[in-house]
Amino acid sequence: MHRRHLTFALCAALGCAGILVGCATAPSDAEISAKAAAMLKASFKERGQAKLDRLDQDDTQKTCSEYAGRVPPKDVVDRIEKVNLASIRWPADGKFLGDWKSGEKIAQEGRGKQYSDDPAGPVGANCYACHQLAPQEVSYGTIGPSLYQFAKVRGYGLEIQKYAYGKVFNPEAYAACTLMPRFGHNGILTEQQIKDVVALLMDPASPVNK
Amino acid sequence: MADPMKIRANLVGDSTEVKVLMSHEMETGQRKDAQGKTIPAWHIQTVTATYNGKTVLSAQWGPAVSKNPFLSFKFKGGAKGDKVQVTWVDNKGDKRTDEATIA
Amino acid sequence: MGAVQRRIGRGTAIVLALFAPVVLGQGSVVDEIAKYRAALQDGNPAELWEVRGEDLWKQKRGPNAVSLERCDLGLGPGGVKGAYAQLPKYFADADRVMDLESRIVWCMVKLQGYTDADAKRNPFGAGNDKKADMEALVAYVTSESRGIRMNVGLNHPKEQEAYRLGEKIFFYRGGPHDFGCATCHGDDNKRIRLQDLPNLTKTEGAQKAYTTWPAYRVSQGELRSFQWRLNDCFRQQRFPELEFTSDASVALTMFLARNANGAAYDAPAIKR
Amino acid sequence: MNNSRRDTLRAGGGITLLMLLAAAGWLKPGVAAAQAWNKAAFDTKSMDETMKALGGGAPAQSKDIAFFSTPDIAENGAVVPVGITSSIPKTESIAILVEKNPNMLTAVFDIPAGTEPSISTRVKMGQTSNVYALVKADGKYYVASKEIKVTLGGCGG
Repeated sequence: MHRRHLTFALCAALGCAGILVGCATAPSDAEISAKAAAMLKASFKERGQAKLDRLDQDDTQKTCSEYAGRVPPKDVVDRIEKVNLASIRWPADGKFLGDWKSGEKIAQEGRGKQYSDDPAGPVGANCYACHQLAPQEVSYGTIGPSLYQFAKVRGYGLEIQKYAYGKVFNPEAYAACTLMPRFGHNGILTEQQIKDVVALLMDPASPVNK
Repeated sequence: MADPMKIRANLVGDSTEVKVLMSHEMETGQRKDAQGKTIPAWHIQTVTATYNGKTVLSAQWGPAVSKNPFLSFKFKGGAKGDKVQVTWVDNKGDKRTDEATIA
Repeated sequence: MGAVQRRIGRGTAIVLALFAPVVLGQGSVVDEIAKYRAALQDGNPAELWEVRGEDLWKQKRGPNAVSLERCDLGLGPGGVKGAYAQLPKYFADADRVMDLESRIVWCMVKLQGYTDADAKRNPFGAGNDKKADMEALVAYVTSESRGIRMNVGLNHPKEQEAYRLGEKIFFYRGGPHDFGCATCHGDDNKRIRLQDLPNLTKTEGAQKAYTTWPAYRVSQGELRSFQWRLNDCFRQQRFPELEFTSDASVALTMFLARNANGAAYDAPAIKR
Repeated sequence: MNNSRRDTLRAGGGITLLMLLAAAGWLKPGVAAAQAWNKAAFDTKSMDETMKALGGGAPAQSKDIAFFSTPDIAENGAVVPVGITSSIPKTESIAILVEKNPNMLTAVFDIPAGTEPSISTRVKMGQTSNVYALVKADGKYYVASKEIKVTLGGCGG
């Protein structure tokens, strides 16, 4: 640390990049992180609905990026989960279940939020990209766990319904640095859409629970 | 103008094996553009291959042959250094002739 | 016995199986898809881009009416064979780490006299009406590294830094979906819908993925470069648009290309 | 799978009849092969249409027509490799027909003497369908078929 300060002072004084290459120690991890973030800002241009502010990270994104796919230490996990849990907006009417048929459509829909998408067009959750849900759909991904028989194995009660709603709204509240998007927190889905997806998972009539 | 074909002609035993790739949209006439307008059919209709002035293959194609078409066939005879010529003509009257040396 | 005859031999076996169902059981879907892909290997339309690219490379073009034959891709002026297997790398004349596309743009500007903007115009083709010369040039140069082992160096400090920056960018999460490259490409044996996803943090995954770009995309009828692959991944990540040959694109390419070291380069390929 | 394909072949007697009928349109004896694109044959849109328009005998099903480098499953229907070899003496032409495409006839190859009765190309298929290899040899028609399943890709670009 001491030495690096010295190097920078020296180079700043002489104003020469050549000395930096010649004598500097390799930049620290934090320096590389800061440089990467700046580099990203300079390397993208806004297009359609995707503006440059999408490159700005909140604390959760920044922290999870730093751990690069590894599980952070317990105090960091606790911090992320606490902040995200506090941010969940629960339905004002206290109801968590919408229409599972609409939920199935939302789970199938892959469009939304890409610069190639119509900003006025549909925005889906694209659940099947990563999860198995209704057994009729064989084209499902495996990035997330299978959700087939979600409520059948966990129970149909209010607590599980609330958990499912919270998990779709903000999964970082339950599993820090999960790969799953924060559909409610980040404004991808509306409250009604989340209820519909929860119904797909929780409704006894949903094909997911057959 | 249409891009060149990629033609390979190889003497294998006493036959010449010819493989051709053509650069063409092969638009079916079934697709619609972003405005909902049908994109007109645009496809190769006839293909003729000749060796020493003799036709060694001729074909008629509809729009269901794949984009950037591939064709492979084999004829008896041929000698290293000789040329095989391939010509296609599309439904707009555009045509392209290329040749390859038998290797 | 030629390739066609051998293929006919195999085909005959398939047809025999058709009439003798007891002899051969049902092949699995995976086996049949593999057979489909194998059948496309012979006669890859990417060759049409390679031919056009070689022609463009050797043509006198641009305001200076010179060809790209004296372009230095890292092996000295004119060295094309094996050049791509060592890219990206640091170029002293530009004082920058460059991938293939960046270097082609550099040569188009310095040798042929194009403006930077003109050289970067239309990097990705769309049908016969909007063909991209860049993709053809890339197809030609990459085809000249086919069969050569990936050997990307980290000798210059800027190469080392680009690799580390690329790694950071790979794990950088952002946008409305919190996605980063690692979301889809950070674990083994994952798929999105039915599409297998390579784990780019591991040597085998990076090798398999990096050495098979550019590729003729059957679904698009286009040849697609590695710059295109990155550009389209970021689109699906809900990021803004990655600028062609930007520093971030080069750093990320450095990270992935270096991770592929040791594998024989095998493209332009053909993909679904 | 193999059994069901044979059933399809047998049940498809009516279909193969159509094939011949479609074929009869473009392969009139004495018509110069090249440069004459037979619009009527390529425009055939449905079986009914073809049936109404034409009449004739069914082509003989033949074990002497073989598919090669032709997969059972195509990952992408835009590009489906099809290779056909005929070992029937005096083969004059080979045609490829895709039953469930908007227009069934896809390509016709005339095989002059000295050229091997074996061609391969790639065709588009809108959906899973039978593909027919129709061969004209010594003035007679023969047919073989193969079902090719078309899968759709994932949501990746």
